[in-house]
Amino acid sequence: MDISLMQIIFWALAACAVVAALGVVLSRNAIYSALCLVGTMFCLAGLFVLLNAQFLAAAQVIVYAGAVMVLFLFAIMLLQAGQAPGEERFTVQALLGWLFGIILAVQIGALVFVAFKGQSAAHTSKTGGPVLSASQAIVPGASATVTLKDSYKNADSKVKDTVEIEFIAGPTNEAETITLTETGPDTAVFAGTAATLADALPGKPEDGAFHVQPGYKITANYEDTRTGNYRTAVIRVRDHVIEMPAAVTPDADLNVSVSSHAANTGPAADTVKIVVTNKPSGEREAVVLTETGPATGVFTGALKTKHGTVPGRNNDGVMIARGGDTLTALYQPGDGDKIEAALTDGELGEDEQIPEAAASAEVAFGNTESVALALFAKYLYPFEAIAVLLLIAMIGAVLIAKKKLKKAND
Amino acid sequence: MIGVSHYLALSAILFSIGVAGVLTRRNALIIFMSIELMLNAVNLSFIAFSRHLGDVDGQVFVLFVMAVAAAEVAVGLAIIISIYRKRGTANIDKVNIMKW
Amino acid sequence: MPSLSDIQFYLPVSMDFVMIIPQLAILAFMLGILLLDLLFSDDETRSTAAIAVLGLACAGFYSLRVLWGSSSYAFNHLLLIDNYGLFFNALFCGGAILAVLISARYIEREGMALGEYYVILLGAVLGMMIMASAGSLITVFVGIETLSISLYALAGFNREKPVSGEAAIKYLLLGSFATGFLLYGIALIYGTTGSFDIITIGDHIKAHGGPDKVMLLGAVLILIGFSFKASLAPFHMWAPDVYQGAPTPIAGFMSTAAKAAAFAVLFRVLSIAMPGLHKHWHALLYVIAIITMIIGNLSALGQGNIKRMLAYSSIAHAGYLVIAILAAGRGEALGAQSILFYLIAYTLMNMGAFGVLSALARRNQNNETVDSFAGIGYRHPAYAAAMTLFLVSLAGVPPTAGFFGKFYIFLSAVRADMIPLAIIGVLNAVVSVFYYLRVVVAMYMQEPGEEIERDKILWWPAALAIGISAAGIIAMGLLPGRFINLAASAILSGI
Amino acid sequence: MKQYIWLIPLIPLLGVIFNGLFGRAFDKSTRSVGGLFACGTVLASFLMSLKAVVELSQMPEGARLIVNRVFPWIVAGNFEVWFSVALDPLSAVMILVVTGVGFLIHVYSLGYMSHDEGYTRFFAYLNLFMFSMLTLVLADSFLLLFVGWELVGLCSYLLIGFWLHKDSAANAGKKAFIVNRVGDFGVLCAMFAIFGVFGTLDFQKIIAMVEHNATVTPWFLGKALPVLDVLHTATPLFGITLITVICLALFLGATGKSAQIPLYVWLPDAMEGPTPVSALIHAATMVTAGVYMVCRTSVLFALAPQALMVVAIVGCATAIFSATIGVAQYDIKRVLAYSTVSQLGFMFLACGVGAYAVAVFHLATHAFFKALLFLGSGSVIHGMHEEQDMRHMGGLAGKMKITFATMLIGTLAIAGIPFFAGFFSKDEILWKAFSTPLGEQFGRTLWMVGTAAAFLTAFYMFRLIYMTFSGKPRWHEHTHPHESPLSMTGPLMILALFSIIGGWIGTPPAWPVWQNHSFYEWLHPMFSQAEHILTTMSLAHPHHIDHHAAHALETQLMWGSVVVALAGIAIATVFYFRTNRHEAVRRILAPVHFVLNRKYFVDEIYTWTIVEPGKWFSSLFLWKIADAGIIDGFVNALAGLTGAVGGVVRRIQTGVVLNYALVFVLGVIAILYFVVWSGV
Repeated sequence: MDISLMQIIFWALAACAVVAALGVVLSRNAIYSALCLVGTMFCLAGLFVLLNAQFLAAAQVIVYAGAVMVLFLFAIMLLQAGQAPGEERFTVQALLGWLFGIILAVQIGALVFVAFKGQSAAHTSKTGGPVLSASQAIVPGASATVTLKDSYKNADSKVKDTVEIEFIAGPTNEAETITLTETGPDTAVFAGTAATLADALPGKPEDGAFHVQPGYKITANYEDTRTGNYRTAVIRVRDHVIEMPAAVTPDADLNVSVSSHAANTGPAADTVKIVVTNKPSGEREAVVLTETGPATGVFTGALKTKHGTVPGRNNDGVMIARGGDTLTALYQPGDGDKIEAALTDGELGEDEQIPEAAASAEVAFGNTESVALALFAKYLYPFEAIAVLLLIAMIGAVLIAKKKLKKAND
Repeated sequence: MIGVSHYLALSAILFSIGVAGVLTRRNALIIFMSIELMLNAVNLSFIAFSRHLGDVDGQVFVLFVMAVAAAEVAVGLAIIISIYRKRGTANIDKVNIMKW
Repeated sequence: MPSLSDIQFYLPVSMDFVMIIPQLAILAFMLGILLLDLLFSDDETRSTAAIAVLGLACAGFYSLRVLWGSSSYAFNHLLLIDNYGLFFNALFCGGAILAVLISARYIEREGMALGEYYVILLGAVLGMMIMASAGSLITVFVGIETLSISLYALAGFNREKPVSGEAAIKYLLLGSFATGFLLYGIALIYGTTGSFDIITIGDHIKAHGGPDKVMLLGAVLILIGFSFKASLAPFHMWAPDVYQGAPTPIAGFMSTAAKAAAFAVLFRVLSIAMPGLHKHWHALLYVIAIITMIIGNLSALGQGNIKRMLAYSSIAHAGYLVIAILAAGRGEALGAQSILFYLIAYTLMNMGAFGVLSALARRNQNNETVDSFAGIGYRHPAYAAAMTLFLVSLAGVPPTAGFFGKFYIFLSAVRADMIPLAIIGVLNAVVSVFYYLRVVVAMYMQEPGEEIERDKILWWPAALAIGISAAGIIAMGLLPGRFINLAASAILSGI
Repeated sequence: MKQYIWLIPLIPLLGVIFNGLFGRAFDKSTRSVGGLFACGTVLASFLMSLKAVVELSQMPEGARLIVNRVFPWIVAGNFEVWFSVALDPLSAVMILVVTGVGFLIHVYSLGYMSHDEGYTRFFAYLNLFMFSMLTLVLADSFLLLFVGWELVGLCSYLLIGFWLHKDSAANAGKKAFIVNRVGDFGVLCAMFAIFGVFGTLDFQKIIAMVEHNATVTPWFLGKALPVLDVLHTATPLFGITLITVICLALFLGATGKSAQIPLYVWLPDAMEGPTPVSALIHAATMVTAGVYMVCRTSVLFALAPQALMVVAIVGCATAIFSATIGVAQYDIKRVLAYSTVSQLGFMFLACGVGAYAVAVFHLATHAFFKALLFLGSGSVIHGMHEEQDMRHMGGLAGKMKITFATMLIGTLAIAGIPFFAGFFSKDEILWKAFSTPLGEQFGRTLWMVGTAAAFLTAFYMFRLIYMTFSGKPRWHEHTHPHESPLSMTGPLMILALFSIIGGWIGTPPAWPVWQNHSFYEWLHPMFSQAEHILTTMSLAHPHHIDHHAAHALETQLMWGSVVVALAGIAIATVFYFRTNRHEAVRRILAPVHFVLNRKYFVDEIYTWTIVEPGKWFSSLFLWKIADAGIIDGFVNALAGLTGAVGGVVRRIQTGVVLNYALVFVLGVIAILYFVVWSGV
């Protein structure tokens, strides 16, 4: 659809909606109000289509404009309430009402308008725009992985492009430029590493590695050249770092690794113990991680997971989990310092979105099928609850509107 | 370009018109319609956000809002009718036996 | 995007249904009563009441005994099944049982004996249960609306009485108005955090660091929606009129169980979804608590109608509860526990007081007034004694449940370093004595004016409910430790 | 017995249950069962108290403490309060007085209330009161004390308003309840503050923490400090130290319960209740709860000399103030009521100068003679068919011999005549005031005012005796005064006995013969710590009188106060003793009419220059303006103000739902402005 045409349609529908809404509120006659409301709802249905919500547009027309408004019109006819007396009087209440309405419109409208200014109505954050990510945390001396997805930087689809990003370590303000290289000729995904040295000295800028100690922070601000917005990546330097994959599928092993120089107590391969918790079910499993070699300071281990819905017993070696669960690993070194695997929680069952799929999703979004899938699978429970609610409303409405109650039991 | 903010601002304006309607009108039925207007405005916000986030949950919520609004209208109209039978008016400022 | 293959991860499994057995029980009994009511003769509502009590007892028992200790979720995080929610399930069932017992003869006397009354009452309980266990703003909304629509219908149930219809229309108009604001808030929170799930929202807000203004706007609008349900000033205006006009047992039910539901969801949402906005909602609720207590108590002072006086007092009590929420928000464990403790106590004493009112006050005879209670102490000593106990407990005189409720709340406020709030609370409690005492004085120390006909005094089911409430209040006064421990175990596993 | 202290308060509760449940089942002939049952429970309680106190006395002197931890009561995190009762020498004195005097009053009520409609209800309330009062005095923590405190308030309210057909009774009940709530506010605040500092509400723990200057970490400091530093350095209000604030808050509660300025107004009105209630609650037991609490927390008060001075000044002012009012009253019970307020003022005076043991001693002796006086007045009222105005009495001495004799003993006791109980305690209070460690000039002033109050006491009490019992009968024609039954006179006689001998267990050091300090020795461990703190303080401002000189001085002062008391009696005799005889004399002896007339002239000058202005002043200013106008007015104005504000607030509720929506949106706009727009 042509952009300018879409703009014209939007402004037309919006103007109609506002005029009709004012008609609802200002009409002396209730029947005109009702008809104006129908008009508003039609305009809104049109806007829903613009927003790719075709199913809801249909529902809006059928449920609201059709059923509900007919109910209103019946009520108006029944009560002969078309022209109710007393409306003409000008009152302080009416004056304040309009005043408050305008204040509210400014308060809310200005806020949301400014906050979302310039952001496309279409879904952007996953499919478009650059995404900068980096290892959440590292131990001093380790290297952090930095990745960037930015299709705009894929200047030449034939070769692996490179991007340079400046990182600054705090609190020493040591700056290093890290070069990211495209993973393939046309992937638009760039990867690189930031090396560190466990060193208290403030390092020189651009010497290839950060001199860091636990507690330091390495940050980068990457400008999206199209919008002028910044993406920020932060790498924290810690005594201990615990890592876990972002997602695993059911029945697969959950690999966990801990980097910690402090736990490397002897020349032989040491072990550390961590606890993995299934946040919703509450099941806990202790996992023993073994050092990958003498004095490496890196410990790895795996936890068996099994698909199931009933929470399993604690510490039986197998984590019972299902799609949507969140697993948290907790490593508690002897000095009482807690480290949570903050953003390394895994989502079971859902594979990572492949960027290419986004295009087809855009088409499918908002259609009847996707709404129905959400409604009947994820939101089955409130759907049923709404059915009960409608039943109660029906009983209540019938009882109250019935002509006469039984004679009082006097 | 028509961005999400346009939809949101429109939603805020419609919502406020609905609020003003509730505050200024005396006819119970029109007040009800104004409330429907408010709910519709909120629905617009939901759908705009849903589109903005690329998440269909917002649309599901709109369906629930519609169902609930219908239920409220049913009960509300029943009550208005019952009051009209008793007092012969649908003017809400006449319904003030209980005060202070 | 969800695809057909994703469905298996979202479809409910049997465990999901086990977790909501209390709700299913309520639903089953609801439908059962609806069907049985067709079989029974027109006047037969007593057996319906008995069935309703049975259903509520089953649901309450199952929550408190069988599911107790669960820490799980059901239906894709839409429900959080933990002791917190189960505690409230039991509290709602208890409150509803009292309401049903009081209603059993009341609706006959008032000429509105229909089986559907209990169906809708159970529907309200279902809505409350959904609210208390809600793990997502969607379930919060669905629960609140199920409760609200049931209450609109119940408030207007006595169509023959003009005040009943007036109560219903006022409640409905303002209720759906407030729903509009609540929904707007949910929309804005959804837009800024991308989720309805309260845990995800909480994580998102925390990760976001400084709040963005739209998010704050959304949170504030949601709080306003909840404040309406909890009748916090300045969103309290509906409460006096609705309580006064609604059938008396329903007014009691609304002011206790429904209010408990509002606080259940308010506290859960605040502590899970909004700790990142603590600074803002703390300041907001601080002011709201003060205004609510002062407006509630001052307005109650001049009331001649006991029902209306209790309505205003219930606003004031909501203010005390907000103090506890504020203390809990500052990490004071006792604050959270005292919310639950106070809600049990308040449910017992207010249901009891409304029970006595239902039992003694005949409709359309203007004998809900303080003056009409003159000399009741002699003609109905048992009811008068019970009423005295309830009022004394509401006023917070030891050693009743009400005293310990206030004691825990003010203590938690002091511990959370909110001395001014504690002092304002105590002063308000002192003021409240004036109006509670007026009823006691009237009952025992005033000569009755003209004899008011009280021929149809409700007897045993209502008296049973009043007795249960009175016994509960005394038990809580003598053994508050037991109840605060119960509250503690409900909080520990939950939030 | 040591494990069963907790039974002492519980036994009267049985009576409550018995009379509460079955009271209505009795008819006129059988209902004395309920009364006897009530008496029985109190007697049992008394005997158990006696046994417990004997056991307590057999323990070594420093270790006299029996604690019963009954069950854990409130447990909330690290905050734990047990339902526990403790018997120590102080509470031992209290339970003996409460159960002993209480039992006699129960017996008395058998006769006094025998014709009343609410006979069993009355005994249920009385028993409930016994339960509450015993809980109060046996409480081991502030919390349980507060429960008892509130319960006695409730009982007092129920009993004042017992005769609900009287409007004045209902209003008096309400007044008492509300005034007491103001005091309770103080106690609650003090409790929260104490908990905040000490982290506990247990008396023993608090005292131990003060003694060892334990380290505490109050929330408002966030760091650990010795408790005394916290108490003396923190200044929560207008630069006043924390300990002073706590003590003043506690004392506010005490002024409410013990009817001191400014919260005494309820007590005279409380005389609307049946006379045994006045005797039990408003003279002998409940009103002493404030004194008891101050003694119980003596250690805290000793740490706050400014608060102690306030206590002394308020006590002293109350003593003289209410004594002057008592002079102008005609209602026999009102005279006694003001006298009670005045005597309680003496007790607080003693507390304020650090003489806690003397305060408790006066509390005990006062319980005997004031109960006696009230019961005696009840007997008079009973015999006069509910007449309370002394102007309609007179000449009853012959008709009611036992009542007269016993009341005379009580009057001699309260007037401070040597050999009677009141003399020993009151004299010691005046001496302690004179020699207070709080300052020489301060002590002199207190002593002078106190002595003036003692003089007035003697005057108005003998005025009461003369107006009631002497002279010509002034009663209405169809009144036939008669002596009361044995159930009423019996307790009178027992109390009269105690009013005579009760003082001999604690003679002042200056008393020439039969020295006996056993009462002070018994209480010594309770107050030694507080006294130690006060003496070390007085060393800082030395005004130390050497022992021998002090002894001599005390003897002089003692004789001085005897003279003052006799002077009061003498003046009362001049003005009230058989004054009507002058008229008879004048008619018979016409020749000396002129002389007599002159004499009358002197009388009249005296009357118009001293007595009438005094009366006018006291009745018009003190009673009408200060009492009824200012203080009552303040209470009423407060109630009226809140009511008026409430009236305005409630007008917002117009009944029109649109206005409600308007307020709703106004709230939304305000909140959005403050939280979203101006915040962040």
